[in-house]
Amino acid sequence: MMLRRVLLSPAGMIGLVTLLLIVGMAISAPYLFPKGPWALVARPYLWPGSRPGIPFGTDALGRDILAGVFYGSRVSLLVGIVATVCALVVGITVGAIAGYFGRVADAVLMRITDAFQTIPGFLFAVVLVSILSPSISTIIFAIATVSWPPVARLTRAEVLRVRESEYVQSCKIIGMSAPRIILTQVLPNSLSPVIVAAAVLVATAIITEAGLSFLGLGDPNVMSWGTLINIGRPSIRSTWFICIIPGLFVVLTVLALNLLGDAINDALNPHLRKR
Amino acid sequence: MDRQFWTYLGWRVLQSLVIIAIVIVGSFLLLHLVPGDMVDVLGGQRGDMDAELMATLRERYGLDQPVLVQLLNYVGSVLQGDLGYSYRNATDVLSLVLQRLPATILLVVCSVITAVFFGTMAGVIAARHAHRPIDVIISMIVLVFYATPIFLTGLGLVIVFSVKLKLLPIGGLITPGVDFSFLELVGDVALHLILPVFSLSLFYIAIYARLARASMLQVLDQDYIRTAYAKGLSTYNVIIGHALRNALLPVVTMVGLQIAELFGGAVLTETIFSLPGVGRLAYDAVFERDYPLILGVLLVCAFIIIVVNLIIDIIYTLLDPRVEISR
Amino acid sequence: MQEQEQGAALLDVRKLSVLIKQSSRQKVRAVDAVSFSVGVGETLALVGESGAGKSLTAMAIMRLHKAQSMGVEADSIRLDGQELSTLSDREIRKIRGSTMAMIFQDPLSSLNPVLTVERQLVEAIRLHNDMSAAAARQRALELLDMVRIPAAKSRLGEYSHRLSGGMRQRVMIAMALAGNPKLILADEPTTALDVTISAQILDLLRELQTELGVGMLFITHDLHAVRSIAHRVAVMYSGRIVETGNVEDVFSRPHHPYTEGLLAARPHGSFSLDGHKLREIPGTVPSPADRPAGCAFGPRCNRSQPDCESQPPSLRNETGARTSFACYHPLKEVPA
Amino acid sequence: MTKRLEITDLVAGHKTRRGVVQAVAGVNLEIAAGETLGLVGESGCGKSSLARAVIGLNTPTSGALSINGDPMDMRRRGNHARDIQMVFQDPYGSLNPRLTVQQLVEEPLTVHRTRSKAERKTFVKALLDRVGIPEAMHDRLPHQLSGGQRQRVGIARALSLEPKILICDEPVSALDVSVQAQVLNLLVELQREQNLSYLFISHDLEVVRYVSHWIAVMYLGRIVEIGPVEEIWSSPLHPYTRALMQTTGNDAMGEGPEVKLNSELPSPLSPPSGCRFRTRCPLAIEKCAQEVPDLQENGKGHQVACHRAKEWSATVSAAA
Repeated sequence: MMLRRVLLSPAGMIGLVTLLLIVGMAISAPYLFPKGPWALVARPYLWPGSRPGIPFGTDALGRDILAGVFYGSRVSLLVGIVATVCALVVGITVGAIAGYFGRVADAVLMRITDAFQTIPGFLFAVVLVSILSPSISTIIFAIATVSWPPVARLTRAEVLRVRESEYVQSCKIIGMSAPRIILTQVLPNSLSPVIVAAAVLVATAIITEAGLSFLGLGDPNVMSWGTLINIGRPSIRSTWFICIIPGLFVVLTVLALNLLGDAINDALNPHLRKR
Repeated sequence: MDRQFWTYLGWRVLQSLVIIAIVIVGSFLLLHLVPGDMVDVLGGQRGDMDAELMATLRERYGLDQPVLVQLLNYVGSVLQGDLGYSYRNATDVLSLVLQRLPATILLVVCSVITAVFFGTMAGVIAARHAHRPIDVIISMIVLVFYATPIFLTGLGLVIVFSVKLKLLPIGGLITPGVDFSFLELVGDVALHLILPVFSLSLFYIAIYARLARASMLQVLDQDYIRTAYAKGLSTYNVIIGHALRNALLPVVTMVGLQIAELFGGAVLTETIFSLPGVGRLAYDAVFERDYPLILGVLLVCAFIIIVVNLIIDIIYTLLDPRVEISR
Repeated sequence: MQEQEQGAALLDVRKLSVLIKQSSRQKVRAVDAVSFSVGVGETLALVGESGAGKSLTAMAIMRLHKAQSMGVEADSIRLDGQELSTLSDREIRKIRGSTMAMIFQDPLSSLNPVLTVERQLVEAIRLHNDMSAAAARQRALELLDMVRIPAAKSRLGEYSHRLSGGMRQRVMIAMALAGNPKLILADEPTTALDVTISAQILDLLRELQTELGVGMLFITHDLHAVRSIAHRVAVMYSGRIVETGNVEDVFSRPHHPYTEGLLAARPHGSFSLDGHKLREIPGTVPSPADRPAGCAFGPRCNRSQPDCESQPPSLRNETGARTSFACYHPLKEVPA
Repeated sequence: MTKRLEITDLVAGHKTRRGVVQAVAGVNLEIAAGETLGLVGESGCGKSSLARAVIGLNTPTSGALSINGDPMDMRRRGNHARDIQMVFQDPYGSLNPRLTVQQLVEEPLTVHRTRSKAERKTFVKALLDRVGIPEAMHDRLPHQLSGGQRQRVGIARALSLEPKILICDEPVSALDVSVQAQVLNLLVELQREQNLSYLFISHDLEVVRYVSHWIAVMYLGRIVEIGPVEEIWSSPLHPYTRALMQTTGNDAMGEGPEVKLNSELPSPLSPPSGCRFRTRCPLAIEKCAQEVPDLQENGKGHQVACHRAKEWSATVSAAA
């Protein structure tokens, strides 16, 4: 029923279809480009559209940008989804505990969350990746580390709201245990804004990964959109397409995720929209 | 400014101190995450250090002490303003950071102002004309801004305005080798800042526009707006006199939450536009494995952000008299 | 109070309807062709349960309804000799707050939380009077005195959240009086208040009305409030007026089964002592979208006949009856 | 004879930013089997805090509760879930929006693992049928019901554990008049059928009079007057009770002082010394500021806490 409402809105439809296309790219990459993204296919700096079969041109070493974009989608989606799942697990746990139990647990957990939020996230991610040396897993770890605090905050606020509701009080009165109340009453009723935030979180993670790779802190063994942009940067004055083409794929993916997030939000709060 | 305000302020300052303490301890732990200590790094770089010299150095810097003692030493020196020594740059970390700070603060402050101004304006206009063509157009533009990474905006702006149109300088903060009068200097810096500021703030313009639109729509639905109309006020006066201030409250909160992110974005912007700020400093330090310097930057940024958040909280209490009860 | 002289109608509403857009095609008549009038110095109470359309009626007169989702139709809305239904939005703005003013149900949410009492009062005063800021401040003090706020001067700098519920509603009333209105529309002004405070506000409104000679449209679901403040009453059910007349007549000898049921549904005695069950009205008020074709009350009415389903009865005045009612099978006059 | 519910010297408070509010300042009440005690008062008088303390949502500062003479363990309130239950004011907020009617009523039974699954289903069906929810609605979600139907579901949920005491916190004040009557009738019928005891909290005097056997009037955390329903209705003695009665247009009350209130409730953070009502009482004398009036018996179980009540008790009672 919710999926139908998401699909009924044009924004949600566009977002979902775009996202499915990008997932399709990620799945089909090894079949369409069996030689991988690092293979040299033509002379360097080949402009897009100048040779059939290499529609997006080549980079500084003569690698196929189209292949790079296809393989890059795998990295972006992987990092985005895994980092988000990690951030959600940590954030929801921290937020739920702080919100439901309050008092000391709340004070301690929220000050730690504050501390994380006062350190510039991207800078922190840069530092973490450089200390741990860049690889897919350290990048995921760094992104998850900087993105859980907002989830914790949001979850806490929602849990606080639901905790005070009369239906939760009524469950206390019938003698339900605290863990059961959290799992069956509080979380189901407080997670919908978190679900919406998750879509944005995936988008932010993709942007952060691209930013890290752009700075040369990507996993040197995998081709990501940020890696391509980093390769193109020195020649930005002449062959700017090497930066812009993968950049546009980042934008497209993030746009699709945001559209989907907005559509889910509207679908979850139909009454809010009517008013 | 009654007693309640001061109690509230005292409470917030206390909270901030706790946060600073957590950050300092956290950064110490982070430093210990680094494989090898700073003497190893130094030895690796110089290549000519023997074991005896390294041992002497360890003793001198207390690196042979138990971790807890090291932590206390670290906290003690941080509290005295000693953030360590950058061997790479042969200067102490604090003066290095302070020297680079003005450029970053200039960039961040200009970006916040730009983002809040254009963002709220777009949001309020969109809300005023909700579900009509203007709103749809604004919302679409905002969505694209929202989806574009800062470094891509930066590169795009450089390509269009510096490389192709040759309208604006490609990087740096001041045109080198020219003797400027004060006013000319201001103009020159402003010219250099246009692209960095817009590349950093475009994303935040989008955030504030979305937020301001949503919050304005919510405020316009409130009973006191109906009261204002019932008095006979015009729509313009209702929006400016009654709705705007209430609608700005979430924006103010958001600015506080995002100041940290802006500093993070400054790393990218300063790198792209070669601005001499702390972001660029941190970037260079990362590649030189100059960990005391990196942590120094993190600590100073965290400190500034905490202070800014405190100021924003005070502004908030001035904007919203209800804060004292809702907390 | 009944003897108070009723001048020419101050407000005269003819066939006012409010339509709510459900979707692009479908519109629902939330208020269906109501007609009534309020005399100078008179209070008419619009009484009914939630969803009856009382508030919408007042909003439509003030033209404060949400124009995007609602439409208003009326044969005529005359206020103090002026036809309102044909005025432009700009013209109606001049009348709002001056000739007619409104008081709302929840005084906390109806006052701007970030502005002081003074700012909000002075704004209302200067909007409709050519006054200096100092004079307006003086006038604001007078108004606060008029609504019996003690230590008025110290209240000027307060924010609404610092005031008690009763004080807030007094400030709202002062604001409504700022433009010297001839008609006050009071939308459930006592509902959010405690009983003893609500009694004070009712007293205040009654006294102000006598002092100032304003007309009042008083919207409520509280039958006590009606009895204590109104001269005449119009009972609404599902967007229509089903019975109207002097308060005494409607309350003591209702002819419409709904009025009678509503009065009987309120507890009067003690179950533990006499064991009398309350008279229930079965079912619930229909939403305007599924209002039955004939009499809207028909399906819940114990007197309904097949002819009630044909078309809605119109308000009529039967000889011998003291009230007007919209019913095909009214309750007959019971000899007192 | 032991009462079904006894509340002894109950004190309960809650913290706010500005200090601790003693919302319930030493209250003694008792309810017999099959009877209703109506608790009347305005918002801020502490009647909801009292209810929350009795049901266990708040831990009282001091005082004791006992059911059928057995003292209640204040820390293990879950043990008493089957003795005492609550009906909430807001039929919109008190039902989990994600559960169906059937699930909502069954939930307490699953928590306490009473009966087999099949038995539970039949029991729930019968219970819902008794409160007037037709079977077609058992699979609906709360937002698909009307306010009155939701309140019926709330009552069924409260009764599913077959408690003997029900706390009703403003159970009809969110409902329309015509629906109020339906719910009130249901409550009094259920009481007769199951010999239930109610603590019925409301600000509406006429509603309280209708359902109650006893009425207690509460002001700023204290009971100021208590007695059998007909006593309180026909001869209210406390000035505050008389002021409340006047708002209902009660013309049965005996001849006594006319009390018109002009001010509002003082801050519960710093309640007035002596009699807490004195700042609003037009009849207050010096003694009222100095001495706290205790509840004094006035015959027939009618008790009043007022220094001056004796001055008019004779005329008031004579007229009744």
